[in-house]
Amino acid sequence: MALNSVEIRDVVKYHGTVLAVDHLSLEVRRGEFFSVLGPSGSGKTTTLRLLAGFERPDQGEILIEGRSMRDVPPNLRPVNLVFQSYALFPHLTVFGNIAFGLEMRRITRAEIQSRVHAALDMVKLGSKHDRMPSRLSGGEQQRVALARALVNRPAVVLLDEPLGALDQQLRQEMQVELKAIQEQVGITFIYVTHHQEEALTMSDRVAVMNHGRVLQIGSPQDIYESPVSAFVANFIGLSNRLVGRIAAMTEARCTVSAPDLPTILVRRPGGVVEGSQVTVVLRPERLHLSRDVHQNGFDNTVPARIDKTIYNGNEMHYLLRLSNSALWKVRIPNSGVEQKRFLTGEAVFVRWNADEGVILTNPDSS
Amino acid sequence: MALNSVEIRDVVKYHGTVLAVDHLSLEVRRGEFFSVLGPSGSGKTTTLRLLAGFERPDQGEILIEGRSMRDVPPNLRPVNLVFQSYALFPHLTVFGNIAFGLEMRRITRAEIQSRVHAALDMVKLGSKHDRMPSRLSGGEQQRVALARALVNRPAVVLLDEPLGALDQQLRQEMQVELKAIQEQVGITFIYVTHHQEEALTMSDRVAVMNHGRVLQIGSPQDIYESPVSAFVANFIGLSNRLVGRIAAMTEARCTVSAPDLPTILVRRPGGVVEGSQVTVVLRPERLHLSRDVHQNGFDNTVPARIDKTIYNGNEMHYLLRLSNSALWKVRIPNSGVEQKRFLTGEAVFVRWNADEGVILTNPDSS
Amino acid sequence: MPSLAWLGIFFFIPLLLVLVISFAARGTYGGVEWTFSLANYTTLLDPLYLTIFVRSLALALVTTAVCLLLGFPLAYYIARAPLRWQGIWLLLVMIPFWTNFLVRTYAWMFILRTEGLMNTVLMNLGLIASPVEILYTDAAILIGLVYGYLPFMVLPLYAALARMDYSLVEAAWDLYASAWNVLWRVILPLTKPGVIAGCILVFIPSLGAFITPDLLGGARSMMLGNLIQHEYLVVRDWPFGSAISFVLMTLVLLGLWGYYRVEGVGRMT
Amino acid sequence: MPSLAWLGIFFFIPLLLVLVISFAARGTYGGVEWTFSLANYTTLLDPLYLTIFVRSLALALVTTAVCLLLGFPLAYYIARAPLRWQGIWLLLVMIPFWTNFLVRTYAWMFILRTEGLMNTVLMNLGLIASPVEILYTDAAILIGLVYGYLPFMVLPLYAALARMDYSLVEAAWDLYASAWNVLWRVILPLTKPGVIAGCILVFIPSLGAFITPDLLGGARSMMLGNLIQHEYLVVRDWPFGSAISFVLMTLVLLGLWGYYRVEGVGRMT
Repeated sequence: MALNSVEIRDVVKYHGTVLAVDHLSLEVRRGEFFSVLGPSGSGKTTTLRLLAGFERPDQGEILIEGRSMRDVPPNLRPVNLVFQSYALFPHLTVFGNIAFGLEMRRITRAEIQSRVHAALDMVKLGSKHDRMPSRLSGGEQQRVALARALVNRPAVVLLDEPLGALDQQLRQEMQVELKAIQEQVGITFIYVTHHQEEALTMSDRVAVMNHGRVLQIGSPQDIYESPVSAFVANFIGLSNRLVGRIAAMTEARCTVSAPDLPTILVRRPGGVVEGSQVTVVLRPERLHLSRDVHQNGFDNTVPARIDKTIYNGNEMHYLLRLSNSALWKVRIPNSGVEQKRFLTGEAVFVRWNADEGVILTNPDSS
Repeated sequence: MALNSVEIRDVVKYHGTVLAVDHLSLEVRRGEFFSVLGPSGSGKTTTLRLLAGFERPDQGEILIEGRSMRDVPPNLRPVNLVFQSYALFPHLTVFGNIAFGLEMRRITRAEIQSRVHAALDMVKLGSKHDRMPSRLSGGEQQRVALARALVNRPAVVLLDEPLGALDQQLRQEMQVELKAIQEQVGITFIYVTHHQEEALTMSDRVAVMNHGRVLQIGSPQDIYESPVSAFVANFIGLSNRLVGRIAAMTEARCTVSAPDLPTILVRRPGGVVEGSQVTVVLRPERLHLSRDVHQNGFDNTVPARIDKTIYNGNEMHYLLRLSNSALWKVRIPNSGVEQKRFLTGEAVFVRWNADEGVILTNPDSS
Repeated sequence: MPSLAWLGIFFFIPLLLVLVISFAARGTYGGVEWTFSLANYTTLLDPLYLTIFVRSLALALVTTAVCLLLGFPLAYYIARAPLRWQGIWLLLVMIPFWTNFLVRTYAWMFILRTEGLMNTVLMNLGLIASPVEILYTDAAILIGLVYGYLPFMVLPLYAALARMDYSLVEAAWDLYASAWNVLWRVILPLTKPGVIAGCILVFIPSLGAFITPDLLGGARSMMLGNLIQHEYLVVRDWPFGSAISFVLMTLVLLGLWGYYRVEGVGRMT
Repeated sequence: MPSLAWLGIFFFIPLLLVLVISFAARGTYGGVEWTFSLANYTTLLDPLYLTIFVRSLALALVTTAVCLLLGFPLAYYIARAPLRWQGIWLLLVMIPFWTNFLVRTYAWMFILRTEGLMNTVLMNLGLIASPVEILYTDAAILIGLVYGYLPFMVLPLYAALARMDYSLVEAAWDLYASAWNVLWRVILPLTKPGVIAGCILVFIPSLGAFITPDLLGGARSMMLGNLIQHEYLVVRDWPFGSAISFVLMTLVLLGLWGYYRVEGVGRMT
């Protein structure tokens, strides 16, 4: 058997005159939880529909389990889709919905019974098999949609923003549960979302897409800690940016100088030249604030003024105005009653270690 | 003029046989950003509709600007509602929508022109006055709905989950903007939401509701740091709980003992007696983890085992199993490349200071 | 598309035929003599026929207006009723449709005639001293037409009102609109497609009706529908009947086309 | 509710009157003699009338079936067309409705008669050697009825199909369903209210039609509609005509009630 569950080879897809998917190539390994992350219009949903077979590529090829999907209609593909809107059949019970795919494949009645009930138990809906979908909560409908796909034991389950319609608390619970189910069944999941937290918490690997192209593929850590472009850095969580020139380099580090700011020490990436223009990206939670310029233990210190403070329960968000008039964000966890908070208008120093900064050599390839 | 924009006095409202609002009393100060936070079915939307005049109280009274609203229909009340679904008139342009209220009050054409354009500028939609609502994005529709309320200069603007239909990133931007607009115009805002972060980041004061009753009213800090019940503690962010008995008390602190756990030091609240059963609530971001039992500087140390690790970009979420088999959550900010992460199955020690714990004497009054 | 082909044949050939025949002449013993002339159309300009035209248009307009005035509050009430009641109400509104048109019309003859049900009841109640003469007047035709076509008004209005987002009504109310302004500035503009559809569905059959005017109308109450029926069945002047019918259809389609140009056809659905 | 009051009067009095009259007897010179008897209903059991009943039911059923078979693909095609085309298509489908019923029916006479348009074209094309006799057969009635009532089938089907969530079709397709199973297991169950509504809207007027059978049907083609018309206009036996009409309405309402019990009326809207 092929090592890869899915291979997308140089696929191009136009919607009318709009290029929806632009020479896309991807490989998804067997049993992997693979996320495709991107803003709306990035081509991620089109990619999913190409895999499901609802759309045909204008160019290129798609292989599932090593078999070409050219001219294979959706009903003959070994994949099942969990729709964003769930798309549960409103005229069938929960059982009828989950059994639908098995009935279409003429599985025996006894096996349908046992497989549907096993699937119901897996999504913790054993007692609701005879309900109509309209009488289920959003979270329950989501589970039925998942069970309806899993019960067929497809090679790949495709998920189109399946948690998009749930509210925050339920969504976080379902993230944990979905990942646990995927690990339990071992089926390849391809998960499409515009929600960076979902992609980071659940995935083995993430592909970040924009304008029909893949910008970066890697583990959640890779993507978050070492974004290849400003678009990726910004889309995966908040980020602060600083544009400057490389002034000096040692073996492990380099010095970046920017107008109206002290020079900045950053870890040295591969392939940079002295004097070239670079963008340094910093995550708001990696920065520290103090009133005192002489505090030790950090490689970099930049003066700033507090522009806005936002209390968030578990943390404070500070908006800072730097001496070069850039606006930065800093997140400080609230560590309890004795904590010293900073006030709007106060002069502070932002500090961080050289290793926290990421240098981007291609300013933006989105 | 009255000090309070809104006074709700002992209001009761039934929907059929369901008690939607249960002897509710509230005062909202002039110019305040006041949030009503609660789960669905808590009566928060009914409260808003009672203020707008779409529903009449079965008992009690509502005063707006000191004037009783008994028998005052919605079109004669000095309040305007921003609907969750925006409820923009699809047959009118952006201008027509915003001008609607002014036209109904027979304001002169010249004044309508200037006020509508001022409102459009405030919500940064100056150039889109002649668009139809269907051609606007969700965020733009939201701004039009806000402008349509603000342009009338009502005493109170009522907002019914106005950001509920926006996605995460846009929602966070709009939180900042909405708060800035409210500060600029100085109109009383009453903001209904089930989203704790929105309530905490924007409000001057928050009322937490459940089952038609107000459980707690206070500043965001009050609500988050000193919840009065387990329901409030849980609804406003994540929390860990520990049930035990008060074993000893000093002037400032008390010792809580729970089965299968070391004794715990907590700040002493008012009105507790030795031997009484209490619940200690701890926020996940206030806990520290280490592999070493001998680390100093914390009042409490409890052994635990890592049950699950979730990478979230800016932080790690750990699920811990305590020696009394309770499941706790801990949030640790990711401080960069050199950080030591804990692994699933590892034995660790959870540490925190006495001041981080909150003692609840009424186990749950939701 | 094969569907296009059969649609064209099935739908348009009969209409084209009507058009062609309207330019022919009546044969000596009825039937059609295939000459080309505009005589049938010029005949229509005779004041006799113009009067019928105007009378019919007026009656159809009044019928439509009465149906709209009765049907709108009814449809609004149904659309705002609890969901389980809406279906039952709609069934009730459809009741007249379930009975034969002829039978319904005869029932109204029994009710309206001089010694009929209505006069008997009203006189026994002492509300009137002598019978009211309604049967064989235009009022009787109006009642018959409204009764027959009210369901066609209520159904599209109901569909439009049920689909309308009620929060828009609340929004208008919240924005200082009186009940009248809510109706005039919000509800009517939003349900205009339903209003137009209902008016079309009532106006067109009212204009062409012949059984109702025949039975309930007076001896002088010749309407367009009767005229066409008369030309076809009695005089057997099919070309002239076709010409009347074609002018009627053209007027209706021109009206629709005008509406389409103003409103966009997407909204008509 | 005042609306309830006028609705009751306006809608039910005429129907009640039909019911009352159906138990009376024919007066010597027509009109009604107010006695109570079940004679009108027992007469209906005469094989002569039962045959008409069965023939009419059969023709109405076939008409409904043909309209459904033609109308479903058409409505599906319209509902899946780009939005701006949907309105135009619906207008085209409504075209027959814009012309006088009588005129339409006569047009079919011209097309179908022995020396008519259809036979002329087919013979000139050499497709047939001698004229096909269609006019004055049940086939001609069928064509006339389908032509007249197809719009009533297409409109509710279109409404149901346009409202259907198309992702359910994709879901079924994704879940291994063949095209046939997608239609049978998903589309039809989901649009059943539209199918039922369309069938009702075609079946009921087909059952009561009298102009079409009169003009296009043969001498022996007495249908229920003609029978009622005959009793009312020719024999002037209104009580018997009312009885036929009432039985018809009762059958229809029983059918609807049965459907309501099974499906819930909320879905019918």
